[in-house]
Formats: sequence, C-alpha cells, structure tokens
Amino acid sequence: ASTAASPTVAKAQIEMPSEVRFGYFPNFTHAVAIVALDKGYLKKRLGSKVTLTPVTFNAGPAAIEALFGGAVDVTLAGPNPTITGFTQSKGAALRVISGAASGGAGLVVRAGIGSPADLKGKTIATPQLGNTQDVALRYWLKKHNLSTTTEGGGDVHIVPQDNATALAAFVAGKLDGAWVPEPWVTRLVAEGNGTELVDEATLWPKGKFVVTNTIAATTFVDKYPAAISAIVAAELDAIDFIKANPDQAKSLVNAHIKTITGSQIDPAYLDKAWSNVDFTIDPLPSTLLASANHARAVGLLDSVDLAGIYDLSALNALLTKRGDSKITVP
Amino acid sequence: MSEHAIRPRKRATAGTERGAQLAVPRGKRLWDRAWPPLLAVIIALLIWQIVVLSGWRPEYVLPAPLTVGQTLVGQLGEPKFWLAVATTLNRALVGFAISVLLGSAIGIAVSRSRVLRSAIGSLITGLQTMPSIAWFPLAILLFGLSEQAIAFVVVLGAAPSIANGVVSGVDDVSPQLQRVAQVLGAKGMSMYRHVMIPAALPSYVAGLKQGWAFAWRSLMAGELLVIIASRPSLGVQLQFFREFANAPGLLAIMLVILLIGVLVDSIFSSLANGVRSRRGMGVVRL
Amino acid sequence: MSEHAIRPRKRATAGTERGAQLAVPRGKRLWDRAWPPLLAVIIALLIWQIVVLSGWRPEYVLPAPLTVGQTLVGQLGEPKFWLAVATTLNRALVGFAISVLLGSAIGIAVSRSRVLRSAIGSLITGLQTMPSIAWFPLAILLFGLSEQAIAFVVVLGAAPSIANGVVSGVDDVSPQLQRVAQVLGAKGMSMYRHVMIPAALPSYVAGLKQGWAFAWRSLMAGELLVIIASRPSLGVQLQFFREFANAPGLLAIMLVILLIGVLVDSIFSSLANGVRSRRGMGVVRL
Amino acid sequence: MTLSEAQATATIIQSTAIRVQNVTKRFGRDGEQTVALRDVSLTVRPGEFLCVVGRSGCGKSTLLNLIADLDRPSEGFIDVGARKVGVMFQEASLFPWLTVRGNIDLALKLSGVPKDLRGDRIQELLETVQLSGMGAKRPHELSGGMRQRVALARTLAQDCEILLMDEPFASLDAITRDAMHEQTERIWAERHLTIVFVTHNVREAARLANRVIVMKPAPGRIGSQFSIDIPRPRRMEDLSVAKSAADLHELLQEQEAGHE
Amino acid sequence: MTLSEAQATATIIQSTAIRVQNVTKRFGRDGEQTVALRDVSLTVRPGEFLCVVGRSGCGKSTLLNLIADLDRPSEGFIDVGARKVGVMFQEASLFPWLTVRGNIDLALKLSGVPKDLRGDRIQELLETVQLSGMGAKRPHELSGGMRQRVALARTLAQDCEILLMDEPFASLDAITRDAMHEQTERIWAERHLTIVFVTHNVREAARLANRVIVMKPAPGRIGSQFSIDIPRPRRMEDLSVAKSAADLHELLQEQEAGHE
Ligand SMILES: Nc1ncnc2c1ncn2[C@@H]1O[C@H](COP(=O)(O)OP(=O)(O)OP(=O)(O)O)[C@@H](O)[C@H]1O
Ligand SMILES: Nc1ncnc2c1ncn2[C@@H]1O[C@H](COP(=O)(O)OP(=O)(O)OP(=O)(O)O)[C@@H](O)[C@H]1O
Ligand SMILES: [Mg+2]
Ligand SMILES: [Mg+2]
Repeated sequence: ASTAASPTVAKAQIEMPSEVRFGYFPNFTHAVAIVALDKGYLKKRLGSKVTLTPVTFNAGPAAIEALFGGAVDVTLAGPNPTITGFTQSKGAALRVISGAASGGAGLVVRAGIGSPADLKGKTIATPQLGNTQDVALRYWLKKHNLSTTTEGGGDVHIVPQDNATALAAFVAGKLDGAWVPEPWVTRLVAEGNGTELVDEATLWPKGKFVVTNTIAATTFVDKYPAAISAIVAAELDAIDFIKANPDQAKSLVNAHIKTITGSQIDPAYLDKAWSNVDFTIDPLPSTLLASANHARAVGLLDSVDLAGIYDLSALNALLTKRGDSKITVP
Repeated sequence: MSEHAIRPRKRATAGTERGAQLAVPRGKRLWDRAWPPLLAVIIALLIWQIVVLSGWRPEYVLPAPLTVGQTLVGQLGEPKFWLAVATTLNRALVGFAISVLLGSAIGIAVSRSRVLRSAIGSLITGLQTMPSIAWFPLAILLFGLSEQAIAFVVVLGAAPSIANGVVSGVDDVSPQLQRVAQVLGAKGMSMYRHVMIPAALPSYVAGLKQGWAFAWRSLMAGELLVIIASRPSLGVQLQFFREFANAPGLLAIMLVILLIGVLVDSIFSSLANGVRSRRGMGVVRL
Repeated sequence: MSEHAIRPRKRATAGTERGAQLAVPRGKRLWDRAWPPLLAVIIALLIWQIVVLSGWRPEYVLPAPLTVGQTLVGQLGEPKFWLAVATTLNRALVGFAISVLLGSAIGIAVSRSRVLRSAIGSLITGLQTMPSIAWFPLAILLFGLSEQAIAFVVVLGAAPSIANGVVSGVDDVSPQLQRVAQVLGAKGMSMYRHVMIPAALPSYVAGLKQGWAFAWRSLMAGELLVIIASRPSLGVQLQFFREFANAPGLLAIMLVILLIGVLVDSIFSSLANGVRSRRGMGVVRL
Repeated sequence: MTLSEAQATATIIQSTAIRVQNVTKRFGRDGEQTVALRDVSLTVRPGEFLCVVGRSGCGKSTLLNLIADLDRPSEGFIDVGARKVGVMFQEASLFPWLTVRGNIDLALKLSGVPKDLRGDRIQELLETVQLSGMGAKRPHELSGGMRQRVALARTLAQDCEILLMDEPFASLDAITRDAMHEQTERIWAERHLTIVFVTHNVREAARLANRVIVMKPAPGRIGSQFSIDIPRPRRMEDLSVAKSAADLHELLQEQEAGHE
Repeated sequence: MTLSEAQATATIIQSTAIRVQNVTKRFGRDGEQTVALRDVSLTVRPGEFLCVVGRSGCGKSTLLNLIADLDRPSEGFIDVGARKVGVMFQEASLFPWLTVRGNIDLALKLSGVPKDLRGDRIQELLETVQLSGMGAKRPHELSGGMRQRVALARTLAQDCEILLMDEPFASLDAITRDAMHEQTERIWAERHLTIVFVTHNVREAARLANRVIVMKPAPGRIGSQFSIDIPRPRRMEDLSVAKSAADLHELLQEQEAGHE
C-alpha cells in the first residue's frame, strides 16, 4: 500500500491529510492525548486545513479493530495491543511513532502475604492473558521459582479478570491479589485493604517501562510523515504542559474522563496514581522488546519478530531539534 | 371441584354491583392497576435496605437505596444524562425500526418459501446466539466508526428475533382460516397481508418484544463501538461505571434501563391486549 | 385469481405420483431437505471468497475462507478446543435448564395472577433488556468467582424470555377451550397442567428458542466473568481471539457458535413441528 | 311470590334443580350494549328434560353459559344448589393436542375417575357415540359430526347432575341422530339427570322433552312454555311426536307473526 | 366411456360444471390409512342444484374440499373447467380480527370489487342474511347461528360460478332457515350458479335440490341418486316436498339396513 517511493518523497513530506482520526481511551495513562486535544496542541500543530476527529475506545482490542478496519489513523494504546496488531498483520498494519506514559503498575495482595513464597497456592488476577501485567507477573514469579501455566495451573493460579471485576472479587475476598495498572493499584490498596507487594517500576532499569505508546497505521505513516511529525510535536507540547502544571493537568484530565465516562477518578486516588506514572515521549523500546522476550520465556508467545515496529524518524527529528538525545531501538 | 360441590352457587343481584361499577370506576380501576407494582417496588427496596443495614458487604460495593437514589436524582439534574438517554433511545428506535422492517421481511420470506426455510430458517436462531462483540470487526469494516456501525450490531441482534416471531406466528395460523382465505382468492402477498399477518399478530407482537430486548442489549454493547465525547450514551455510561467499579452509578443506570424496559413493555403489552380483546381472546377470569 | 380463471384446473391421476412417492421416498426427501442449506452455504462461501480476492481489505483483517477453515480444522484437532466446547455447552445446558424451570414457574405465576402480572409482568421485559455485564458485580457479590456466578448471569438472561413465552402463550389460549376445561372441572394447577400449557405449547417452544439465544449470549459474556483455571471455554476463546486481533480465530469461533445455534434450532424446530403436526396445524401448502 | 325471598328459596330449593330468577344479561360497554336476556325467570325440576327453542340469537347459549357459571348475570341470580353442571357446547371444542381417547380420558380424570377404571369407561363411551374404532384419531382427522359425537362422549364422561346441551346433534344425519337420542334418553333416565337441551329442531324437542320453552329474541326472554306428555319410549316417527312438533312449530310461527 | 379419455373430456366439458372421475382419497400414512372416498365419479351440470346427503363421516366434506382444490385426490381427477369455486365451510371460520363488515369486505376486496361499490354490497348482503344491524360486531360477539349467516354472506360476496355449501344452515331455527332457503334459491337462479349443498336434513334437500345424491360410508362412495322435479317456488311445508323427503328418508334407512 505504500506509495512513498523515492521520487515522490519530497511531495509526500509536505502533503497533509484532509482528516486525522486520532484515538485514545478515557483513561489517565492517556493524559498526553487528552491534554493535547483539550489544550488545542493537536489542532495547532496539524494546521487549520486538517480536520481533527478524536475517537475514543474503551479498550485495546477495539482500537486495533478500528486500526485494522481503517477507521482510525493514529491512536494511543498499550504495549500489548501494539505487539498484537503488529504480529497479527505480519508487521504490515502499524508503527509505533512515540511514547506516552511509563510506569504505574504493581502487585497488590491481601494482608498476610509478605513475600513471594507466601503466594504459593494463591489466586492472582491480571487484566488479561498475555498482556503486559500478565507477562510481568509470570516473569516475576518465574524468577522467584514459582511455576505458572497459561491455563491458570501451577504454584500460583493466574486468572485473567478485568480490573473492575478484580476489585469486586478482591473486596469480596475471592481473590488473593492482582497485578494491575494504575489507578487500580491505588484502589485495591484503598478499598480492598491490600498491600502493594511489588511496584513494577522497581523491576526495570531506571524504573521506567512503557504502559502507553502512540501507534499509527503504516499507510498513514508512509503517506503523511508531516502529519506524524505534527502529532508527535503536539504530544511533546502536552508533556511539557503536564510537567509544568501537574495539578492543572490532573484536573483537566479528570474532567475530560468525566465527560466521556460519567465517572471521575476519586481525586485522592488520582494524586497517588498520577505520581506513580511518568508521562514521557520516549516509547521505551527496550522495555517493550524485553517484555516480549519475557512473554516468550513464560510460554505466552512462540516467537515474536518485532523488527520494524518502531518508526521514530519524526520523533527523533523533533528531539534533535530540541537538543535532546535521539531514541534508539535496540 | 370439591369447593364447587359444597358451596351453593348463588350470584347476588348485580343491581348494586353495577351501580358501584358506574360510580367509582376510573379512580378505582387506576388504583387496582397501580398498587401491585408499587407494592413490589416497596418490598424490593425494603429487602435491599435490610441487606445493606445488615452490613453484609461494604457500602462502596453494595450501596444503600438512598445513595443510589441520590446518585440517580443527581444524574436527572444533569442535562448530560438526558442527552445520554436521548441518544441511546434514538439509536434504539432507529435500530429497532430497521430490525422490524428487515426482520418482518425475512420472516415472511422464510415462512412462505419452503426452500428458504430449510436454507436459512435455522440460521436465524444461529445468528441470534452470536454475541454482539463478535460483530464488531465486521461492523467497523463495513461502516467504520459511525452510527451505522452501531445500528448494524443492533439490527443483527434484533432482526432474527422478529423474524422468528413472524415465522412461528405464521406456523400457528389455523389451517382452516388459511383454507377460507384461499377459497376467497387470497394468494401470495394478499394472503399475507390480509390473513397470515393479522392472524399471527399476537405472536408477532411477542416477537417484537423479544426483538426489543435483543436490540437494547446489543445496543448496550454496540455503543462501545463508537464513543463520542460530546454525545454520551447509556451503554458507555454503564460500561464505564462498571469499569470504574462505581456501584451507585451502575445501579442508577440499571434502574434507568429497567424503567425504560418496563415502559416499553407496557406499550407492547397494551398493544397485544388490544389485539387480543378485539378478538375475544385472553385468559378467562370470573 | 386470474391464473385460476384461465388454466382449467385438472389434477392428473395420482396413481403414478403415488407410485413415485413410494419408490424413492427416503433419499429424495433427504435430498430435498439437504440441498437448500448446502446451496446457501456454498453461495455464502463464494461471496466471501470473491470479496477476499477483490483485495478489498488485507488478509489479516478479512481472511479467506480457506484460512479460516484451516484454523477451524486446526482447532478441531486440539483437545483444548473440545474441552472448551464441552465446558460451554455444559454451562449453557445447566443455565438453560434452570432458566426453563424458573422461567416457566414465573411465567405460570404471572399469567395466572392478575396482581402478580401487574406487579412484575412488565419487569420481566425490563430484566430482559438489562445487559449481562450489568449483573457482574451482583453475581460476584452473591456467588463469588464460581460457576454459579456464570449460571446466575445466564439465568437472568434466559428466564425472562421463557417466562414471556409462557405468558404470551397462555394469553393466546382460546377462551372457548378454557371454558370447556372449566366445565370439565379443571381449575388451578390442573387447568394449567392439562389445558393451558399444552394449548400454549407452540408459543412456549418459541419462547424456549428465544430463551436459548439469550442464554447463549449471556453465557458468552458470563464466561468472561469467571475464568476458571484449566477450563477453557468458547466465550473466553472468542474474547482472546478478539484481544489478539486474530481474525481467522475469531471467525472460526463464530462459525462454531453459528453451527451450535443452528443445531439447537433444528432441535427446537422439529419439536415445534411435531407439536404442530399432531394438532393438524402448520402452513397449508398444496 | 308473597313469602319473603329467603323463605321462598328454602322452599323451592327442594324441588328445583335450576332456578333462574329475574336474570338480565347485557354485553358490551354502555352506549353499544346488547341486551341478550331481559328479566328471565325459570325453574327446572330435578330430573326434568327441558328443551329450549327459539330464533337464532335469542339468548339460548347465553342462558346456558349463565347456568354453567361461565358468565355472570348483569342482574338477577341463578341457583343450581350444589349440583355439578356438565355442558356440551355449540361447537365441539375438542382439545386439539389430545386424541379422541385423550379428550375423553381427561374428562374422566378431572371427574376423579381412577386410572384403572378409565379404559373401560372410554371404550363404553366411544361405543355409545358409535366411534369405537376412532379412539386414536386426533380431532383434526375427524368429520364434523364425529367431532360433535366425541364432544358428547366427553360431556357424558363427566359425573354431573345437570347437563346443558347446546344444539348437540345439529351436524348429525337422521340415523345417527336417532341413535344419539336413544342414548341420551337412556343415560338421562339411568343417572336421573336434569337436562336443558337447546335445539332448532322442533321434532327433536318433541321427541325428547318433558317440557319445551320457547324464547323470543331482541331482547331474549321466555315467550311460552309447552308440556309434552307423550309416554316414553318415543320415536321420531311417532305420530304423537309429529303432532307435538307441528304444534310447537305453529307456536313459533305465531309468535313470529306477533313479533313482527 | 368408449371414446378415448381426451375426447370424452372435450365432449363433456361443454355440459358439465364439475367432473369428478374415479376419485379415491386416503388420509394418513400406510398402515393406519383411512379411505375417505373410494372410486367416486360424479358429474354436475352447469346450473344444477345438487344436494348431498349421507351418514356422518361418509366423506361429504372431503369431496367438497377436493372439488374446491383444497386437497388433492389420491387417485383419479377432478375438473371444474375455469370456473371460480366458492365454499361455505361446515364451521363458520370467520376471521376473528375483523368485524362482520370487515369479513364480508375482505371477500369483496379479494374478488376485485372496487372500494366504492363495496359499502352497498355489504349492506345488501347483511340484509340478505338478516343481520343488518350487526356489521360492527366482532365474530366472538355473535351467536352460533349469526356466525353461520355471516359466513353465508361472505361466501355470497364472492363472485363465483360454483358454490359448495357444507351444512350451511345446521345452526339455524326453522324460520330463519326458511328465509335463507329463499335467498339461496334466489341467488342461485339470478347468478346461474352451480351449487353442491351438503345437508343432513332430507326435507331441506327436497326443498332445494334438482338432484340428491346419497353417499354411503366406510369407504365413502355414492350410493344412489334421486331426481327432484317439484316445480319451484317450493316451500318446506309443501306436500310434494314432504313426500320427496319421506322417500329420501326411506332410501337412507334402506341403505343403512342393507349396509349393516
Ligand atoms: N385430515 C384428515 N386426516 C385423516 N382423516 C380424515 C381427515 N379428514 C377427514 N378424515 C376422515 O375421512 C372421513 C370422511 O370425513 P368427512 O369430513 O369428509 O366426513 P363428512 O361426510 O363431512 O361427515 P360429517 O357429516 O360428520 O361432517 C372420516 O372418516 C374422517 O375421519
Ligand atoms: N360475548 C358477547 N359479546 C357481545 N354480545 C354477545 C356476546 N355473546 C352473545 N352476544 C349477543 O347476545 C345475543 C344472544 O346470543 P346467544 O349466543 O345466546 O344466541 P343463541 O340463542 O344461542 O343463538 P344461536 O341459535 O344462533 O346459537 C346475540 O345477539 C349475540 O350477539
Ligand atoms: Mg347458540
Ligand atoms: Mg362434514
């Protein structure tokens, strides 16, 4: 589908699409997108000739379905749907163009469980089989010599459970713990009387690992590099804003979530959860690739060829312009 | 039988009875119809309150009726809530209307043609059992992220049900009436228009009722397909209240859904009762 | 009518006809019943293949029939798949059985008592419109993460449908037959057992069919509620394939769901046809 | 009546099987009401065979329905004591999901006949209505007259004291009808039944009745009564029956002439 | 017939309205088959008024159904030329969702009568069956005899050449029945109809028919024929009608005696 052969490169680079359909979830790890939209950065960077259509998804699968179906051009998503979409399409459908957020996940367990050894025979929930948290839990357990199986057998029983159900079950005493993303870590601790046994950030170098990145349809990346550049620039603007005005950003994000979902995150939880997440333009490629390797190690994936999943040329050009160091894909 | 045999059957002059019927009819009849559901609601609320008071589960998991009521009232005060109800109802009506047209057409076609019936008759129920989310990728492929995609999911949910209502209604039409119609010269479409459809009407209305339920359920899933920030909807609210584990909010939306369901049912019921009483049907009660 | 008027109506001696009917009955009848669905399947596959060949969408979005077939065959070879089918079918049957009992009981109660009907009659449809996921928190509160929680969701989905089938069937019983039964001394339960239920049977079977569809859909959602170790299920598989954007897998599971739906429908249909033909009912065809 | 109503009731109840007193029956809501019966009073003695004749639509079926407690009078009251009432309706109204045998069996079952006795009773009843071989057939496989006879058998299966029959033999040929007359008369005598029998056939009325009442239409009321004292056994062909029938016919004609 | 069948058909079709030839009708699957008709042949001339009498269950309704093309013979064939056939069934079978007026209106509509003519036709038909005021009633609000008359009106609304009537006046009192006889005869003469009329009332047959056929049961076949040449107008009370009826009755009795 790529028509960006060399003779047309120059023309393609200035060409802008008439419409950009930009996807995100009403979830605070998507704060970069929300701020970029609400503060008008996206609109400004794309220019007045481009119609910006925000698209909201409730979860990753829907985002990938829409990307595959050609119904969205660029969207924020977790590393898990990113890998899925890339591998299912044999590398054809999408590219990661930048990061969005890092950190903010961990294992919360009920009182009385103080060490990995105590987990033997217990039941732990993860959001879904094979997702980032699921892989992290399995890999962590494996390192502590606790066996697991994808069917939920082994020393520790892992059950895939969506976050709300996990909370309800944890409160009702039907679960011993859950490895979940924020703000669920905070809620499990607060509402379920749990203790945070593991903060996932401690397991990664520099305490950083990707939870949200920005992906774009390959055709879009090939055809409209200028638009990609504008979007990444807008995200950079948003991150600058978040860094500079965290309180304002928080309330802005929470208000936005409220308009879409009808609920807002309890401000008390939001403060705690927000502090556990780092908003960064760095897609942290090494953590994504490492996570994929971990998945293979615990038997969740056969083999993953993620070569070419990153297209960071636009991002690196912008970083260079700002005087920051380029991001390299190992 | 025994009661019948022992008590001497004697029915008093109805002169007084009839006078009574004429004197206080409206108010009394209304009250007769109103008190049972009211009582049911009160009993349900009471049980709920007792369970909450028993402290069985913490309040943020099982909120008290009053909390839910407050949440609901709070919602009712927000124009956004009404927007959501309006959006969802509008989608439901559009989807249902398309389903009625399509379902009726398919139902008539299948009930008329033996070949069609054996070709796709059973497929109708097969389609009904397919969960809505299975259609999402196809809906996006065909319609993108648009209102049409939602309507597509709704129609796939509801139309089979309506078609099944038509088919089973037509199958139940008295063969004698069909013979009469044939002799009178009805055939093909005129047979359907003048005889089969009117005769199958009660069953058709029952199918519509089921179709509505399917439409509504499919819609609750389908609304997640296209989430538009400025256009809130009940399906999205329900899903997110659940995802946020917001128990009072969830219960409030559930009450709203129940209420709409009950209202729509009473429309269908009065439709069906009208049809029946005009034919001298209905349960014989003395 | 005009055709009727022009063509002299003459029906040939059926001596030969009848001979023919006796000579090749079985095979021909089987073939008569088998070719339309076969043709339908072939046409559907052809259209699908043509769309794929047209290159409208990439293969990873819309896989070719052969790819899906291979995936399905691959699945069929795995014991895990059969375990999933068995688990899901088992849950469906258990949930459906409970729904039939509960739904029938509620249906009978509501159709018998005027007070109950006005108290909770419309609530039945209200409950039907409630999406399964809305019940998840309550299911967990009541039953924890257990098979019962799944059954709870399934029953809440299917029982109202069955109850509605009973109610609308009972409402459609000929008042004349009810009068006969009353004179013969039927009352209360004996009235129901001997007259209302048999008379309402076709409508009841239609309700069961709808109930099955609801049960199955609720189950697909409910299976995500409680994912039990080492017990794969179709609902979970469907969800996983969706989460992994695995189009061939999703389509394969959809085919399996369709197939089961079609099979179950043909059971219900032959039940209904049996009931009808014994009463001399059904569409009159010459 | 000069006695107080309560006393009157007490006195009459001994010698009446059915008492219909000042019964009016209206159908429909105000505005477009039909008065099906107006101020009808009637007493039927135990063991009486009462025939009712009258124009189509004069309220005969309505009267039977009221006596059978299938509908309530708008005014007046009806008393059948503690007697069980059996009804044979104008339409056969067989249960279509049961066979002929099943239909009769259900009536026996609901009358409390134990299972082991029912088989023989069914056979006997089928013979009474000349349908011995048809037990396994379903209602839709029967001819109109056969259906009517099954309905008769089903009604006779009931253990009742009062039998209300609404044009029971309208679809039967003369010969079968004759046989049914004999059977009905036999059972009436054997079981000491009280029968109210609606018919349009004056000869049939003369053949069967102790007393005939003639109803007048619009609104339905009782026009005249007519005792028939021909000794039994009677036959349709009997001259005395023909004579009574002719008288009855004349009465009907006259009433008609006076009416219009 | 000595001519080849094709020739025979060509010759006869001119002077026959209905030709039933060697028709056998069986019901049910092998094993428990009922032979409703065996080898029945019958020719009805255009404009003939044919009455059919016979024991209950001898196949009269089955024969009418076959002539009306509502069922197929198991053997033999039936030819009604290009004539339209109207049927009045044994049961009234009104459409319960339509009023009396609506039922008649539908028949007119399906016969292609334009809308502006239908109102008058309905009124006329209602008068014919003496139900002028009942147009707005629903079938369940009618008495049995009224329903039968509405069915008659509906049948007469059809623009047909052959009219098949299955015990049409079984639930009517003598006076109404007389009136219906007159109306039927009038319409028969006016429209040059061919009528096949099933009845159990030999006097009715004698009153109406040009020819009576007597059917024999088990299996159903035609027993004997009987021409009735009494000049019209006839009346039920006419001595000649009574005489013919008596003859017919005797014939039925004899046939019965011979049968058993
Ligand atoms: N659909 C059917 N299936 C099986 N048997 C049938 C069916 N219809 C009619 N019969 C049988 O065929 C025979 C003739 O029935 P038919 O209704 O023609 O009688 P009939 O002469 O009209 O009797 P009646 O005067 O009682 O109406 C009967 O024995 C009946 O049981
Ligand atoms: N359910 C009803 N609603 C309204 N009117 C009714 C109802 N039932 C009967 N009627 C009216 O009451 C009158 C008497 O009807 P009924 O059936 O008692 O007549 P009948 O004497 O039995 O006549 P037939 O000899 O024709 O059977 C008729 O005018 C009829 O229209
Ligand atoms: Mg009557
Ligand atoms: Mg007949």
